[in-house]
Amino acid sequence: MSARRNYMRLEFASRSENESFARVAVAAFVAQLDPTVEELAEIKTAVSEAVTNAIIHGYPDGEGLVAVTCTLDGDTVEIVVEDRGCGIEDVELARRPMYTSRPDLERSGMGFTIMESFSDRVDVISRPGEGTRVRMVKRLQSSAPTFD
Amino acid sequence: MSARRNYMRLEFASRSENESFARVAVAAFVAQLDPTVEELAEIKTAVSEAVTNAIIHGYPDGEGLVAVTCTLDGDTVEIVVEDRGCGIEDVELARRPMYTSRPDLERSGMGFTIMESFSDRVDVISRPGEGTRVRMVKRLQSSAPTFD
Amino acid sequence: MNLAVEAVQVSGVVVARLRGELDHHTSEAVRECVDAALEEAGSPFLLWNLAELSFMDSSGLGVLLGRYRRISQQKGKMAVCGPTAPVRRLLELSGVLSIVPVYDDETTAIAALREA
Amino acid sequence: MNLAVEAVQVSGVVVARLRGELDHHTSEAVRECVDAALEEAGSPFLLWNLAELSFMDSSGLGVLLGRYRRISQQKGKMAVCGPTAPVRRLLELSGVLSIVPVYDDETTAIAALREA
Ligand SMILES: Nc1ncnc2c1ncn2[C@@H]1O[C@H](COP(=O)(O)OP(=O)(O)O)[C@@H](O)[C@H]1O
Ligand SMILES: Nc1ncnc2c1ncn2[C@@H]1O[C@H](COP(=O)(O)OP(=O)(O)O)[C@@H](O)[C@H]1O
Repeated sequence: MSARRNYMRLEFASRSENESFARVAVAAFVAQLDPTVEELAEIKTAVSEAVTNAIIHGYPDGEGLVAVTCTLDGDTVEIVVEDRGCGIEDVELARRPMYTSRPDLERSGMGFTIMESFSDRVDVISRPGEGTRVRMVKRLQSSAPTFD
Repeated sequence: MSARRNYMRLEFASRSENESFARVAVAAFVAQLDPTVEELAEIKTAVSEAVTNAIIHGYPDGEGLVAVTCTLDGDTVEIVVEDRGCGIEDVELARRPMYTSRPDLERSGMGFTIMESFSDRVDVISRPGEGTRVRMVKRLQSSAPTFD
Repeated sequence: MNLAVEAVQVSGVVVARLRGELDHHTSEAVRECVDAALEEAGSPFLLWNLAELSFMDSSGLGVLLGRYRRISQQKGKMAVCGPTAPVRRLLELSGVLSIVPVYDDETTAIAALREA
Repeated sequence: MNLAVEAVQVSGVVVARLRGELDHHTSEAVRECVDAALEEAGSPFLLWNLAELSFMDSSGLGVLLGRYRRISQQKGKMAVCGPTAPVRRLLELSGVLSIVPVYDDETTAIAALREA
């Protein structure tokens, strides 16, 4: 198993220019598991949602750090997106389809719904004033079987 | 100036699979400065050299962490590649063209020479037993002028 | 920027052609370009040509739905044509396809928008 | 793996065709494939077709120079054809081009290798 375990961590300034960088970097890392084109598109989209949320909602009035960690274990990808921004008061409400606290920014409120559709599992831990941690786990159908 | 400043940090396991991930990630980050195709190829190659060295020479007998930080400031790219591996006894000797401590691995000894050719400045700080830090600075010709 | 946008008028319909990746960072440019074109045309008929859009996330949905709201108030119509597989999936998943019709190409879409 | 390698025999010359990115991670596959082909051919004439190689770093130089050393001892010859711009630059910068001739395409290169 350990031969198929791999790890990376990414940290960057919460600037919107970095949204595309973050999803390309995660995709380049996950590429070693030979995902299908569709799986890779799902991962890029889910990462884009979580990273954009950290940038817009986590740090609404200034620059902070966003961290993305990615662990590959066998055929499973785990992605954690973290910020130390303002946090979420009510996580259950935030996860509802179409809910957004920023209609003024024309947000669609579909970010969490998309993360959920495109991964097998999404956990959100958030504390107001301390920050937010979104963990997504996805098992790839395409990965070669592990012989060990 | 600060509007053009951007920062990212990458950490990953010293596995050879991650060489291509590291250079793709740096290239995706630097892309926001609109480098020429040639500049981007130079940056990818220089990063590949430093990261490969950390993996092969820094951690010859096991896995460790490699860190790459990249700072964009105006038209200047600064890339730092660090490991906490075995370090280099004699940095001056190591930097000589064609010098390699691992001819058994068919290394060409051209890594540092390539980093120097493809960037404007290369600094190496290393302490035996503690690790190595390679800093490369490159000014892009192609960047749009900064008005501020 | 990894997105290019142009908005042209074809037979009274504003056609917005997007190429590249539509995310939060690139959404502002799209909003500005399309709103200016709608203003200038004075027509509430809008077609999104997404044939060359390789990536879109929920920020893109926000842009589409924002224009949709505005156009509906003016009793206009909005459509989408040519979405690539990942973009189509996002439109489906988010329910956009149940309120906005999708066509294969610009010509068919423009004809359909004018018919109403 | 983001590299594909094949080695074929053409008129007594081993032709190694590389596609993708040659770095330390992918170098082992190239070494194995090319050494096996040289062994099988029993001929010390080797041509690297790099027309589809988009990336190479000094690990690739090590692979080329390693085969060069071996072939020279057997009084053979080695050449390169079709390198893309970044690969050519690396070959130039490292001095490889001063000991290994470069040709535009396979046909020209094979003819030149056989002439000697
Ligand atoms: N990292 C975060 N920090 C603070 N609030 C967040 C974060 N991520 C999400 N939220 C909250 O959850 C809500 C729903 O998020 P989401 O489903 O992605 O929709 P949208 O981004 O379109 O608002 C957001 O409007 C925001 O209030
Ligand atoms: N990160 C590192 N940790 C330890 N030693 C290193 C590191 N980077 C370079 N070296 C030493 O410097 C030498 C020269 O490096 P380089 O010019 O890249 O050539 P090569 O990698 O082909 O040996 C290496 O052979 C090694 O002894």
